[in-house]
This record gives sequence, C-alpha cells and structure tokens, in this order.
Amino acid sequence: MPWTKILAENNKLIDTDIDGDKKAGREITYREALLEAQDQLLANDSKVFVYGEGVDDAGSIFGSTKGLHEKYGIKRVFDTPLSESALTGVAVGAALAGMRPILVHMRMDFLLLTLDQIINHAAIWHYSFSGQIKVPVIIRCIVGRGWGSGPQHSQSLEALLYHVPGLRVYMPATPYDAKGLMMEAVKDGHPTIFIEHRWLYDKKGQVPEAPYSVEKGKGRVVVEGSDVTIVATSLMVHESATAVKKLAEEGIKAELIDLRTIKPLDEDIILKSVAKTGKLVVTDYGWHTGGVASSISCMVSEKGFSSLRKPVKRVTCPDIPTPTAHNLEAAYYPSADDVANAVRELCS
Amino acid sequence: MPWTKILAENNKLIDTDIDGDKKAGREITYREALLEAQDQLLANDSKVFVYGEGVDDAGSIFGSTKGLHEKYGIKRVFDTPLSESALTGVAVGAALAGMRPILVHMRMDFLLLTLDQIINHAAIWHYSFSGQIKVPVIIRCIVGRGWGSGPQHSQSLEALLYHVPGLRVYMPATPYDAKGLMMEAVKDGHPTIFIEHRWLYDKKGQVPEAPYSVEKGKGRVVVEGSDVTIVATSLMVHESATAVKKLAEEGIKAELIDLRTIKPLDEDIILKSVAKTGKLVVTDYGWHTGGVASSISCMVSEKGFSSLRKPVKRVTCPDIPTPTAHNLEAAYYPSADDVANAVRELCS
Amino acid sequence: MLTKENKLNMFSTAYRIRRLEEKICEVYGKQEIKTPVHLYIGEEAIATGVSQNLVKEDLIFSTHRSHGHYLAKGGNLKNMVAEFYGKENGCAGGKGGSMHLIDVEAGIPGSTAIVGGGIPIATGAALALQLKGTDKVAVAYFGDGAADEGVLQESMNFAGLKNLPIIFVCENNFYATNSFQMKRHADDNIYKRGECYKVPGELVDGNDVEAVYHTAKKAIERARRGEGPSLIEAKTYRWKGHVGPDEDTNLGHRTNEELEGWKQRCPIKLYREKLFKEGVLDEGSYQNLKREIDNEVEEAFEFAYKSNDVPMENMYKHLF
Amino acid sequence: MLTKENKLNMFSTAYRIRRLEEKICEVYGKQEIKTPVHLYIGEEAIATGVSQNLVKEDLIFSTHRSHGHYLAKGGNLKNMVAEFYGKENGCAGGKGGSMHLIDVEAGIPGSTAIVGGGIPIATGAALALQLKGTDKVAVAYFGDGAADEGVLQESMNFAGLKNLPIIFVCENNFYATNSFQMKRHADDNIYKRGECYKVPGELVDGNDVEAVYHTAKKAIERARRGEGPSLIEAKTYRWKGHVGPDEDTNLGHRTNEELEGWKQRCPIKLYREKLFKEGVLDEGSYQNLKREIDNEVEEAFEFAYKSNDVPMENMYKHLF
Ligand SMILES: Cc1ncc(C[n+]2csc(CCOP(=O)(O)OP(=O)(O)O)c2C)c(N)n1
Ligand SMILES: Cc1ncc(C[n+]2csc(CCOP(=O)(O)OP(=O)(O)O)c2C)c(N)n1
Ligand SMILES: [Mg+2]
Ligand SMILES: [Mg+2]
Repeated sequence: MPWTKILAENNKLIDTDIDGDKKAGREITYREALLEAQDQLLANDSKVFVYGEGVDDAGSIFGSTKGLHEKYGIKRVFDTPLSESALTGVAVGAALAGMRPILVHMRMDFLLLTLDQIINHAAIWHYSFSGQIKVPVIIRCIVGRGWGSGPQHSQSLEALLYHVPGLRVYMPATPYDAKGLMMEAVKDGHPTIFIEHRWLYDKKGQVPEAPYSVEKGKGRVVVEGSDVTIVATSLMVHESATAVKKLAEEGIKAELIDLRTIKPLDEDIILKSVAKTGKLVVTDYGWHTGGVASSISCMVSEKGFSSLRKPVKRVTCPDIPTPTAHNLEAAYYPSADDVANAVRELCS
Repeated sequence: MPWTKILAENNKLIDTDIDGDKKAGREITYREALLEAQDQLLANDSKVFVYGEGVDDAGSIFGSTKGLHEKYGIKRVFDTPLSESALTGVAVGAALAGMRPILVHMRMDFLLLTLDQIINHAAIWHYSFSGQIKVPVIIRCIVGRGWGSGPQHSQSLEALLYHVPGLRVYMPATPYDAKGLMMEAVKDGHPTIFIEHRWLYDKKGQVPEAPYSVEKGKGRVVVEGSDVTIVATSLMVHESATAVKKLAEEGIKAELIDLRTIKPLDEDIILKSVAKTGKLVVTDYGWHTGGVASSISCMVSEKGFSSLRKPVKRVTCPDIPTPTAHNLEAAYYPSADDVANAVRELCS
Repeated sequence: MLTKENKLNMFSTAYRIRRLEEKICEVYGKQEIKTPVHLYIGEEAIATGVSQNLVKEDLIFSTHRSHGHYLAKGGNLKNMVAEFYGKENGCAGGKGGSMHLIDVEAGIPGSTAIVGGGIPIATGAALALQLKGTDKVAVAYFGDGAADEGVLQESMNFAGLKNLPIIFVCENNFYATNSFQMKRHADDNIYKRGECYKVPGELVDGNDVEAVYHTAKKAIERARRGEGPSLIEAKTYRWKGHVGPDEDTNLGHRTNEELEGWKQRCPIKLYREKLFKEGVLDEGSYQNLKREIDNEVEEAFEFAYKSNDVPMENMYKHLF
Repeated sequence: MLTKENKLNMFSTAYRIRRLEEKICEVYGKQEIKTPVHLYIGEEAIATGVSQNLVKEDLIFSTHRSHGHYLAKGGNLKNMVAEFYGKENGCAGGKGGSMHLIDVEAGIPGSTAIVGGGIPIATGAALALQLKGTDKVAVAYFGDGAADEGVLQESMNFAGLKNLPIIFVCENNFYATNSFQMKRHADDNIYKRGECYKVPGELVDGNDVEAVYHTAKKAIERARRGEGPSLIEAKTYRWKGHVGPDEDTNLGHRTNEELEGWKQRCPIKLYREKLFKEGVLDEGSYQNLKREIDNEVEEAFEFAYKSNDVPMENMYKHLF
C-alpha cells in the first residue's frame, strides 16, 4: 500500500541512465510498462486474466493495473478477498483448466501464505505428471521498502523460490524488461514468480509499444568493464550503476551485469565476465546467509575457480528483520556505496 | 505416515558406527532419544506441551511420542485438526503467553502451509520488539523418503529456513544429538525448526539417561582426516561415513564433520578443517541450486579462499521434484558413492 | 429418472473400483507396488454416484485417496495400475505414484496428496469453466480431515462470491489417518459449513449409490444452470487402515464392531441387493458382469506388470 | 451495572484515542513520523467497550490498526508515540513502528501487520491461559478483511474444540484497504461464521460504547467461566483512508455521503450526549477531562520528540 503520498526517497536511487537495450523512441515508466504488458496480454489472449487485492481500485497496485477492469470487464480483471492461499490454488486450477492467470500481491511478504500452493503444487505439477500438463501461472509480487515498512512489508524472499525446481523467477530492473519479461512469462507457460521492486515504479526507460518478449535466462552486460564484475538484479542494478560511475572516476573499470531472471540463471554471462575480470561482487536484496548471492558465488567458485583471483564478495541485506526506525532502515539496505566499497576492497 | 510395514531399505544406510561423542553405557534408538527428550522436558517443565497430528495415536509420530499423552494427559500432549497454519500461530501465541510448545509435523513438506507464521511472525517477533519478549517454539518435522513418497512427502526444505534471520535450524544425525539438541532448543527459547530424518529413526547410539543438552552452533569432527573435508548433516552424515570408510581403503583420509545445527552454523570447525585439507565436499539433502550446501560453499570460498586448493564440491539432490518410480527414486538421492566420487575427483 | 443402463453402469463402476482395490490387497505383499496405497474400499458409492452425473469435460480434483474418483470419472485403468508399479506407461509416466493420478482426456488434470490442496485448485478450474462460458463443472473431492484446513472456507467463500460451478464433495469417513472426526471438529456439521458463504450443503448416505447420485445431480444441475456452488457431505467408512491393505482395528483408535457394522452396510452389497430386487440385475447377469470386470482388472495388472520400467533418462525430463 | 466511574473511564479512553489520532493527523504532514499510520478515528467505541471488561493479565492481539486497542488496554501512551517517531524509548525500541506495538506489562504481547496473522496467535495465548488454569482471556482483534483468511475458521474450530477462553472481535468497517466487504464476502454475516465451530456470535453496533461493553462482557464472562470462545462482529466505520491522515472519498470506492452519515454517528459524540443526558458528565467536567487528556497527548508527543534516536548499534542487537 502507498504508505504515504510523501514518499520520494526513491527518486535519487533510480536516477541512473540504466535502460533496456533497445531504442524505441518512446519513454515510459516501469509502472506503465507493466500496465502495457498486461493490457496487451489481455487484449491478445482471452485466456489471460488478472486478479488480486486492489487491482481495480484507485491505487490499482501502484498504478500498474490502472483501468484494466474498465477496459476488459470485472470478469477478467478483479479484486479478491484476502485469501491468498486459496487464490493461489485458484490460479493453479484455472491454469490446469486452460487459462493463463496473473495473480498480483502488493507485497512479496504475502507469498509466505501461499508457498504450499506454489511449491507443493504449481512447481511439481508439470514434472510429476511427466509433462502432460502445464501450469501457466504468473504471480506478480512487489518488494516494499522505506517509511517504516518494517519486517512484514519489505522482505525480498527470492532465495526461497530460487531453490525450488519447477519455478521461474524473474526480477526486471528496467521498464523494457518489465514489459518483455511479463510477455515472456505468459509465452513460456510455466509457473513464474515475477518480482518487482516498489522503488522502480517511477523509473523511466525506452519501451517499444508493440508486444515483444525478453528471453528468460539471458542476462545483460549493462556496462562493460575489465577490472571487476558486478552481478545484480532489480533495484540493485541501479545502485550498482551509481557505484560503477563513482568507480570509473577512480579509474576502476567495473563490468555490470543485470541478470534479469535468476531462474533460469545465465551462468555463462557471469562466468565469461569473471574469466575476464577475475573478481566478482554479487549483490541482491535478500538476507546475507543462504541468499541468491551466496548461491551465485558458489556457482562461480565451482565453475570459475581458476578465473577467480580474489574471493567473491556479496553485498546484501544483513541477517536481521527489517527495522523501522528511519536511521536503522537507511543503514539496513545495501547501497551504491556498499557496492563501491566491495569493489574497492577487491581491487586494492 | 508409515507407508508400509515393509519399508526397510533404510537399515543399510544407517548401519554405520557413527555415534554421539559421549559414552553412556546405554544404547537407544534415535526414535527413543526423541521420545526421552520430550518425556523429560514434559516432566521437568510444566510450560512444555507437545501437539500435532497423530502424536497420541498408535503410530505416535513413528513412535517418537509414544505414551506421552497417557503419562502427561491430553491437555499437554494432544492430537490436532489438520490446520497447520493456525496451529503454528497457536504455538507462537502460547509461547508469547509463557508456554514452551513443541509442534510436530509428520512431514516437513507441510511446513509450507505455515511459513507465514514461522517467517512473518515467529522469526521477527523478538527482534522487532527489541528483545522484550521471546518466542520459545519448537517445530519438529520429519523428512520422508522412499516407497514412492513422491514430490509432496519427501522434501528437505532446510534451505528455506536457513535463509531467515531469527530462526534456529537443528538437524541431528545421532540419537545423542537428537536428545541433546531437543533439550537445547527448549533451553535456548528461540523459534527452532527441528529437522529429523525418517530413516534415522532406527539408528542406535549411546545416550545418557539424565537430561543434557548439546550446544547449538558447534559441529563435531566425526572422523579425523587430512586429505579432504566432508561436511554433512542428518542422514548424509551416515552416507558420508560409509564413503569415508571406502575412501580409507583407497588410502584417502577424509575428515568428516557433522554440523548438527546449521543455524547457527559452526563456521570455525569447517574453516579449520579446510585450512588443513584444502579440499571440501559439502553434502545435504536439499535441491542443488540455492541450497544450504551452496551457502556453505560460498562461506568457505569467502573466508577460506586461500586454503582452498580445489573448487568446493556439492553432493545434493538434483534440481527436480522427487520422482516416485523406484528406480528413479533410488537414483535421485545422494549416496555414499556420490560422496566418495566427489572426494575422489577432488583428490585425483 | 435413472434408466436400467444408468444403474448397471453405476453398479459396474462401483464394482470395478472394489475389484481394483481387492486386487491391490492381494498383490501388495509382494512389494512390487512400491508406492503407498490409500484404499477406497467401503466408499465406492460416492465417486460412483457423483460421476454418473459428469461428462468428460467436467473436471475432478482428487486426493491421496484417489483410485475411486479416477476410475469413476473414466480414468484409464491400465495406465493407473502401471503407475502403481512405477512403469513408463503409468498414467503419470511413473513419476507420480498412487497419490498423483492424471488422465487429461478423461477430465482428471491431476490429484494432490497435500490434504486440502486440491480444493482451491478445483475452485480455480471452476472459475476457468465459468470464464470460458461453458456449462461444465468442477468437483473437489476431499475428506473430513481436509475440512479442517482453512483453505476450504476461503475456497467456498470465493466460490459463493463468484457463483462458481463447483461441487465440494466431502467424503466423511470419520477419520483422518487415525484421528477421529470429533477429536478435530468442534461440531459434527461439515455440510453446514458452506451456508454462510452461499454454498448450500446437503448430507447424504455415502454408502447408498443412488442417494449420492440424486444429491449430486441436484448440485451439478444447479451449477450447470449457473446457480453456483454446493457442498455435499457424504458419510461413509473406509474398511482398511489409512494407508495400505490391512485393517487396523487392533490399533486402538477404532473398534472391530464399528468396522463390522459398516461392512454390513457395504455399498456394493446394498446396491446389488437393490438391483436384484428391482430386477435390473439377476444372478446370471451379475456373474457375467463380475467376470468381465475381474478380467479387466487382471489384464490391467498384467499390462502393468509387463510394462517397461521408467527409462532413467526420464529423470531429468519434463521439468519444463 | 456500569458505575459512573466506569462510564467516565470509558469516555476518557475513547476520547484519548480520538485525541491521539487527531494529533497524528496534525503533525503527520511534517514527515517526522516516518511510519505508516492506520487511524482508528470513528471506531473508538469498540476497543473502549471491550477493554473495560479486561484486566492487565488478559492478553490482546492486534493488527496494523492497533493504536486504539493499545491505548484502551492500558498501553503506555508516551512510549507508543515515541515508537511512531522511531525513537529509542519507543514501545518496540524503535524497531517496530506503528504496526508493531507492544506493552508486555499491560498485556499486549505485540501486534502484527499481516492480516489475520494475530488470530491464531491469540488462540494460542488463550490455550496458554487455559493450560495455566487461570480465568484470564485472550482477545483477537481483526477486521472484516481478516475474516477472508481461512486461518480464522481454523482458529475458531480449534477454539471451539478446546473450549478456549478467547473472544474473536471483528471490527467490520466495511472496507479492506479500498475493497468493499461485499466485493469479498459471499454473504454479510461475519458474526455467524463461528456457529458451526461452537463459537457463538453476536452482532453489535460498533459505534455505541456501552452496547459493545455489554456484548463483550457477556462473551468475556462466559470465557472466564470456562464456557469457551465467542465471536463479536462490531459494525463501524473508519473516517480516514486505509492508511494516513487523509479522507479518501475522492477515490471512488466510497462516497462522501456514506462518510458523512457515519460521522453523524460519531461514537464519541454519541457517548458524550448520552453521559450528558444521564448527568454523568456536564460541560464543566467534560472540559476538564478534555483538557487533561489533551495535555497528556501533547506531553506524549513532546516526550517522543525529545527522545533519542535509536542508537545505530541496536541494529544488530536483539536477534536472539
Ligand atoms: C496438509 C497436510 N497435512 C497432513 C498430511 C498427512 N495426511 C495425509 S492423509 C491424512 C488424513 C486425511 O484425512 P481425510 O481428509 O479425512 O481423508 P481420508 O484419508 O480419510 O480419505 C493426513 C493427515 C498431508 N498429506 N497434508
Ligand atoms: C496477509 C495480508 N494480505 C494483505 C495485506 C495488505 N493489507 C494490509 S491492511 C489490509 C486491509 C485489511 O482490512 P481489514 O482486515 O478489514 O482491516 P481494516 O484496515 O479495515 O481495519 C490489507 C489488504 C496484509 N497486510 N496481509
Ligand atoms: Mg477421512
Ligand atoms: Mg476493514
């Protein structure tokens, strides 16, 4: 929920020139890109429907579903009871019966009510029935931050899903990817956890109007460099971009990779970069222990052992629940400075 | 549930001489050790109660709660509805009101219905309220295996909990630790996920009769060695012990570490061993990607970078849901051979 | 009105389920079926009566105790038995086992062994059927144990709110594993639990094939007409223990008398007697029908037995 | 019978809550309270009437909208306001914010912002109170939105089964965020939803302090006597938007007329008029009481404002 109209701290974080890789002659926000993707999917495929708490109200999921219920009717775009667990099962069942549901949660934390349906059901169905049936479910969820969101409205729980076979996990950092990966998820037809970050919603970028999809499992070199590799997702791509700029002024050429999707993971792009740089910083928004960063670090240590000249560094949230006091909250999140410091240590 | 009376494949797996580190002059099974721990806790602390589906029936959680309801009455040892989510909240609430509940699940997979209460509530409470109140909840859960248990009755989901600050995660491999860690969990007073393996229940070992506790966060060198370090938990300690024996015949001296608890994790014991051996195999029962093994591998690559002479190897389940056909199931699980092969590759 | 053909069809269905389960009991001791089996013996009237009202395009969602639901809905018998044996041509390709049966063609998009897990899934299927503008329905089968899970109320509320074409069928056999219903329920009234969500409920004798048929008929026709969901509680009893081929009256949670009382009310026996009385069946036609089904079941087991093991390379197939 | 003192105490409580919320509205624009605030204005009668029946050792569990519950139960006003400001001596040490209030001494072991999350927790607390053999009770406050969550039925079934000393208090303000109740509920009958779990329900005017008091009294006394759980649905209305100090009738989901209608039924105004009529309060004593409470609230804000920020080293404290 929009805690307050006054929240604006995010603007400085996303004030980077990071953008999608296509020039489209048109700039829209991340929010608008999400909206356009769903709009086009609804228009082009009668099997698609969008539902979740608040998709049709004035807030309309921070604007990302605005007007859809008016355009496509309340049968295809509808508000729901607060019954996250059942509604996830509803997505699975509707998918098994041939539909392509998009279920939306305002906060990723609420997924914790639904992991039985996601992990015990959606994730296993295709495999356990030997590929006879698909579960084309998309679950959108938004990671919150700031203004005392606190321990239950700010968790970035991608590590829990990253571990589970049978799921896709997408984490777009740009408007271009927000639209293209949403399209990809529907095309792909397997259960996809689509993780957005609240603070990216105002980010502008080039987005083609016509439908397109962004291939899953393909990261992107956002900034080329030769001294060190930085691997990031979502908001951390922007923090890292800021870090890369600062580092450049100091003469350090960092290569920045936006993974775009973590499951599937583009191992090649990471390994190739590390083969060149010999040093790696992985950053994500989850907790330090057992997070996606540690898993990527492990993968590189296994497959890129001979390339690594220094131990991999991780830049993550610390291993504590999110505190609410403003000063603690500010210190809690990994920042551009933290990324830059990690790089500096590696390059010293 | 006991799928069949005929399940006995496990016996060969646990036929190792791995045991607790104390001689007690008395051998009991893992099952009996669990039972004795709960029995003594119930006897000595009126705040303790034990509940869960089937704690009072003939099966009595594979015998691990047998007779307790008769001894302590059905107010303190009771069967429950199949309402896992609410009953986890009940544990949290009872704990906040001064009790020390032990909640039991026959299968770890069912925890997925309860992660909102575990992660959004139990785990954050002490921290978010600045330490004013504790949540002394123990959640026992059993990892199943074999006889077509399948994708929903065999998952070893410790990685999901390992990632979450505010939780303890214990994984005893021996009767000695089963009893001692249960005692430790109640003494400690913080939310603890107590993971047992179904196939360990018949394992015998030395267990003192008097109450004792095993310190959390302290691993144990089960077999000393100098060529390579093997880090394991739960049933994989026994598979690894079998591997260590075979390897010894081939002249490879492997050091085997039983972590006992993964959260807190005994980093020192691992790093010290790796400093000596320079090579590490980490094995766990979870899926390959993003599991506890990858997190430990990452930790060692960070903190023991200069000791590591070869890339860390992981021996885990593959990244697929558990298949049920007997041949696939047999191939699915990491075995002593897999551990031995990983070691051989490292030592070649 | 039920035609003679309808009645014979239902009797065959019920008997086929029974025969399948008996055959499992016969061979299970050989330990070649390496998967847990949750037998339906004693409860056959329910799936039989419900499914007689269904067409292929209606969708059912079942549980760990799914053999009866599967067969009654027209699931393939041979592939089902092959699945028990973990064979390549098992209905789930050998990857699901007895608790995960599927026959997409027959309107069985898979079952789940998580208690209550199938309830919202069936609800979602009903939503799909409604969105597609069909007159088809979804059926959620579940036990009295599943009635403990809050997802039932969430699903009923959603179904009531959206007026979904779904029938919630609770098979109340009084036990969840070994736990008696009244150790888990504050009151004995499952069928009433949907009322406050506009899901009208009916209690029916789950051992009476035609009673179930008629109760289900009302609910299913209502749903087809777009008048929304219903809840049926069918009281019945499973003869065997929770899992496996043994009776378990020695374990203490239920008595032999209780079991024997229910055996007197064997749904197959009751229906056979009724059909004999009505002249729909006589000794000769009954024996013929039995022989045919017995053979069918034998063949299915032979088929399964002779089928190939799942190729090892399938292990890594079908994840996506 | 309510004594004059009781009545004055309730009026003070309700007014104190109102004054607190108004003060938050006054200062929130300064952006110094950096935490979401879910205001209770319009709903004060409920916590007031319920808590008048409670003693310190009774336990309450609250939600994101917890200010009123907290104050009515005797939570420390100063520490609460300090928590809003994220200060060291906030009731949660600055780590919880407005949605996570605690006062262990006052019988408030913490609140949760996960909708429905507090319901089973309160149920567990009731179990503890029962196991300890006390006559104390637990109260679960929750909204009409939380009534959508299946954990409510799971908790009510468990409470009914175990005859727990718990009162489920549903504050039905008709909206969950911006979503109207009847867009989420198949029927308008929250108070009836416990009946099938032996949790008798009562509907009460949530804007009438004494009506709530009497309804709660019955339920709480029942629970103290060991006669089990109750469910109370109190219909009421929040004047402000879901979160923050603004009214939101411009957003389209509710009308200004609706809001104005409820403002006419302001619980504080109604109670003041009643007490004037009864002679319990007159203009002079009313003004004195107001002045006292206004000062108390002012002091709390000053206290909070002057308190120290949370020391940075606390960040890593209190995990275990
Ligand atoms: C969520 C969940 N909890 C527990 C179990 C273990 N379990 C499997 S079947 C069963 C009993 C189910 O009883 P019921 O729903 O009445 O079905 P029945 O077996 O009687 O047909 C239990 C507890 C499970 N599979 N899933
Ligand atoms: C499980 C969960 N789902 C969604 C939310 C987001 N959310 C916070 S408050 C709220 C509305 C709750 O409505 P209600 O229970 O009626 O309480 P009210 O705000 O009206 O007092 C929602 C949807 C949440 N916090 N938790
Ligand atoms: Mg049952
Ligand atoms: Mg509300």
